[in-house]
Amino acid sequence: MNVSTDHFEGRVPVTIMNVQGDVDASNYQDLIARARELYAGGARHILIDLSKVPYMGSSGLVALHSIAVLLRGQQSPDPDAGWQAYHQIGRDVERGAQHAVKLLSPQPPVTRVLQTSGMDRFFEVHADRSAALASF
Amino acid sequence: MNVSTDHFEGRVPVTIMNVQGDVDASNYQDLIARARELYAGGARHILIDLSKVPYMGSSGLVALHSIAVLLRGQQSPDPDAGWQAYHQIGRDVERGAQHAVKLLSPQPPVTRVLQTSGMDRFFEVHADRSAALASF
Amino acid sequence: MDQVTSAPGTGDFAQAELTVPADVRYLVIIRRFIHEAAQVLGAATKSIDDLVQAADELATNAILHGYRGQLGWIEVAVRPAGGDLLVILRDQAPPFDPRLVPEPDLSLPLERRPVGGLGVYLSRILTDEIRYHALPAGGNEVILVKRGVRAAK
Amino acid sequence: MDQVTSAPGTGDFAQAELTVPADVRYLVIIRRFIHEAAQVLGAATKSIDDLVQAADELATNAILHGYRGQLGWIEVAVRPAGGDLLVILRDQAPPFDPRLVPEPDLSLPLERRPVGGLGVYLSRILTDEIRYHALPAGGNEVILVKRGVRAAK
Ligand SMILES: Nc1ncnc2c1ncn2[C@@H]1O[C@H](COP(=O)(O)OP(=O)(O)O)[C@@H](O)[C@H]1O
Ligand SMILES: Nc1ncnc2c1ncn2[C@@H]1O[C@H](COP(=O)(O)OP(=O)(O)O)[C@@H](O)[C@H]1O
Repeated sequence: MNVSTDHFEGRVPVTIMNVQGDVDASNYQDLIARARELYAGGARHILIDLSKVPYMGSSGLVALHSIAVLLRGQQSPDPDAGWQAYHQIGRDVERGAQHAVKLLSPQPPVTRVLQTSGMDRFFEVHADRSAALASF
Repeated sequence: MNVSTDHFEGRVPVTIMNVQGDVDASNYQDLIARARELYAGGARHILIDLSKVPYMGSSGLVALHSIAVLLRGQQSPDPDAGWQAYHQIGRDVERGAQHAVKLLSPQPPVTRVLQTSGMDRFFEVHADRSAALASF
Repeated sequence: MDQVTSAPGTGDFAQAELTVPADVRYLVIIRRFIHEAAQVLGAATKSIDDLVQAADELATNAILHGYRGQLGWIEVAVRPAGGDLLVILRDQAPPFDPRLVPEPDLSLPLERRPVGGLGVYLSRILTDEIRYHALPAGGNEVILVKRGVRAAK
Repeated sequence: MDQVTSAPGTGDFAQAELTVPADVRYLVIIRRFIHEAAQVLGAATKSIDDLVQAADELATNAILHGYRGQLGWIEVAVRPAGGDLLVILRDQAPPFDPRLVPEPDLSLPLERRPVGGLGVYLSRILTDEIRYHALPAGGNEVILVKRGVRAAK
C-alpha cells in the first residue's frame, strides 16, 4: 500500500489521501500513521481516494474509523490498540455521518464491505472528485 | 487473456490485436486461433499491442512466431503442433525481421523475454502507436 | 465426514493448496491464491470477492488472536464440490470455533448492542455456511462454503 | 544436503508453499504465488520477474512433457537463504533433469545450431543456478537459485 497526498483550497482546505493497493492487517496502521502526520501538520478535512484500493479488510475499516476519530480532535487511537478501536464503531455509526473525513470512488468489493459493516452511514461516499471536494 | 481488435486504414490496412492479460501455455493457442480468423478475414498486416500483457511465457513467443508464419501465407501451424513450432524460430530469426507482424509497447518483463530469445530480431518493436501504424 | 485432508495424498485432483507463515504480510498471498484458484474453478467474480474477504478476516484472526506472534502456519485449500466452492483454512493455534462468536442482536438499538469485532461477522455474512473442526492433532480447520457459484463444467 | 522437505514439519518458518493440479490453467497461480512470496521476502522486482519466468517455463514442461495429461501435482516453495532466493518445484512425473538439456552452441552460425526449445534455455539464463534431485519416492525436485536479490533484513 502506498499513500500520496494532494491539497485543495476550496471553501476550506482539503487534504486528499490517494491510497493505492490492498488495505489489510499488515498495513492499516500505516494508513492511520499517515493521517496522524497530516493532522499534526494542520489537516482538518480529509478526502480518502479509494479508487485504487482493490481490497479492504475489516482492519481497513478500523483505519478509516480511527482517522475520523483523530480528525474529531479526540485522543488519536494508539496504533497498537488499533485493533480494538472498532469496538467503538458501532456507537459512532449510530451517531450518524461525520463530515471531516469523506471517501471517494471505492471499488465494488470495498463498497460492499462499507455497506455490510454499516460504515457507509458514518462516511459520506462520493463518486465524483470535484463534487466531493466542493462538499467540504 | 482477452483479445480485441481495431482496424486502421493507412497506406495499407492494419489490424491491431489488443491483447490483455498473461500469455502462457494455457492460452497461447487462443492467440494463434484469433490471428488465423483475422487472416481468413483478409488481414495481411497485424500490429500486436502488448501494453496490457504483464507476462509472456515461451509459449507466447511460439504464438507470435506462428502468427508471423501464418501472415507469410505458409501453412498455418497446427494448434496441437504449436509447441513444436518454435523449433523453426532459430532459422526464422536468422533470416532477419519480417514486416507483416509488429509489436507495440511490451512491458519490461516481456521486452526481456523477447530480447533473451532473440525474437526482437524477428519482430519490429514499436513504442508509439501512430509511428507503428505508419511503419506498415 | 467433511474434514479435508492434505491434497497430494487424497487423489482429489481439483484441489489447490497453499501454506504460508502465520504473518500478516502473507495475507496478500492467501487472497491472491484464493482469487486465482476460484477463477480457474469457474466461480463468478462477486462470489470470489466474498470468499476472499471472508477468508482474509478469519486468517487475520488466526494470526493475530490465535498464534499471537508465535511462529506457525496457515494452510489454505480451494476445492470445488459440485456447483459449490469451499475454502478450507487450517492452523495449529489454540482451538477457537468462530461459530461460537455471538451474532450481533439486530433487534437491539445500535447503542445497546454488545460491542464486537467485524471480522467474524463479515465472514458469516459473506458465505453461505461456515463449518468448524478442532483437528485431532491440535489446531483448527474452518471451511467456508459458497453455494452455486460455479458455472456447470 | 540441500533437498528441501515439506515446510510445516521442518520448523522453517520463512518458507511459503503451494500445491496445484498439473494443469496449465494453474500456471497463473504459480506465477502469482512466487511473485507475492518473493515480494514479502524483500526481493527486487527484476529478480522476481526472472524467477517467475524461469519457474513458469519449467512448470509448463513438467505439465506438458512430464505428466503429459496424466493427473498429478506441482508443488512450489519459495524460501530465503541469506541474501539469496530459492524457488523449489516438485512433481511426480517421470525423472527429467533439465540440466542435461544441451546448451545451444552459440559459436555455431544460427542455421547450423541444433534446433531446440526455449523453455529450459530461458530458465537457465534467468537464474544463477539450477539444482536438480530425483526424489527418492519418485518425481523431480528442481531448485532455482537467484543470488543476492534480497535487501538485508
Ligand atoms: N482464531 C482466533 N483465536 C482466538 N480468538 C479469536 C480468534 N478469532 C477471533 N477471536 C476472538 O473473537 C473476537 C471477535 O473476532 P472478530 O469478529 O474478528 O473481531 P476482532 O478481531 O476485531 O476483535 C476477537 O476479538 C477475539 O477475541
Ligand atoms: N519435465 C520434462 N519431462 C520430460 N521431458 C522434458 C521435460 N522438460 C523438458 N523436456 C524435454 O526437453 C525438451 C526441451 O524443453 P524446452 O527447452 O522447454 O523446449 P520445448 O518445451 O519447447 O520443447 C522438450 O522438448 C522435451 O522433450
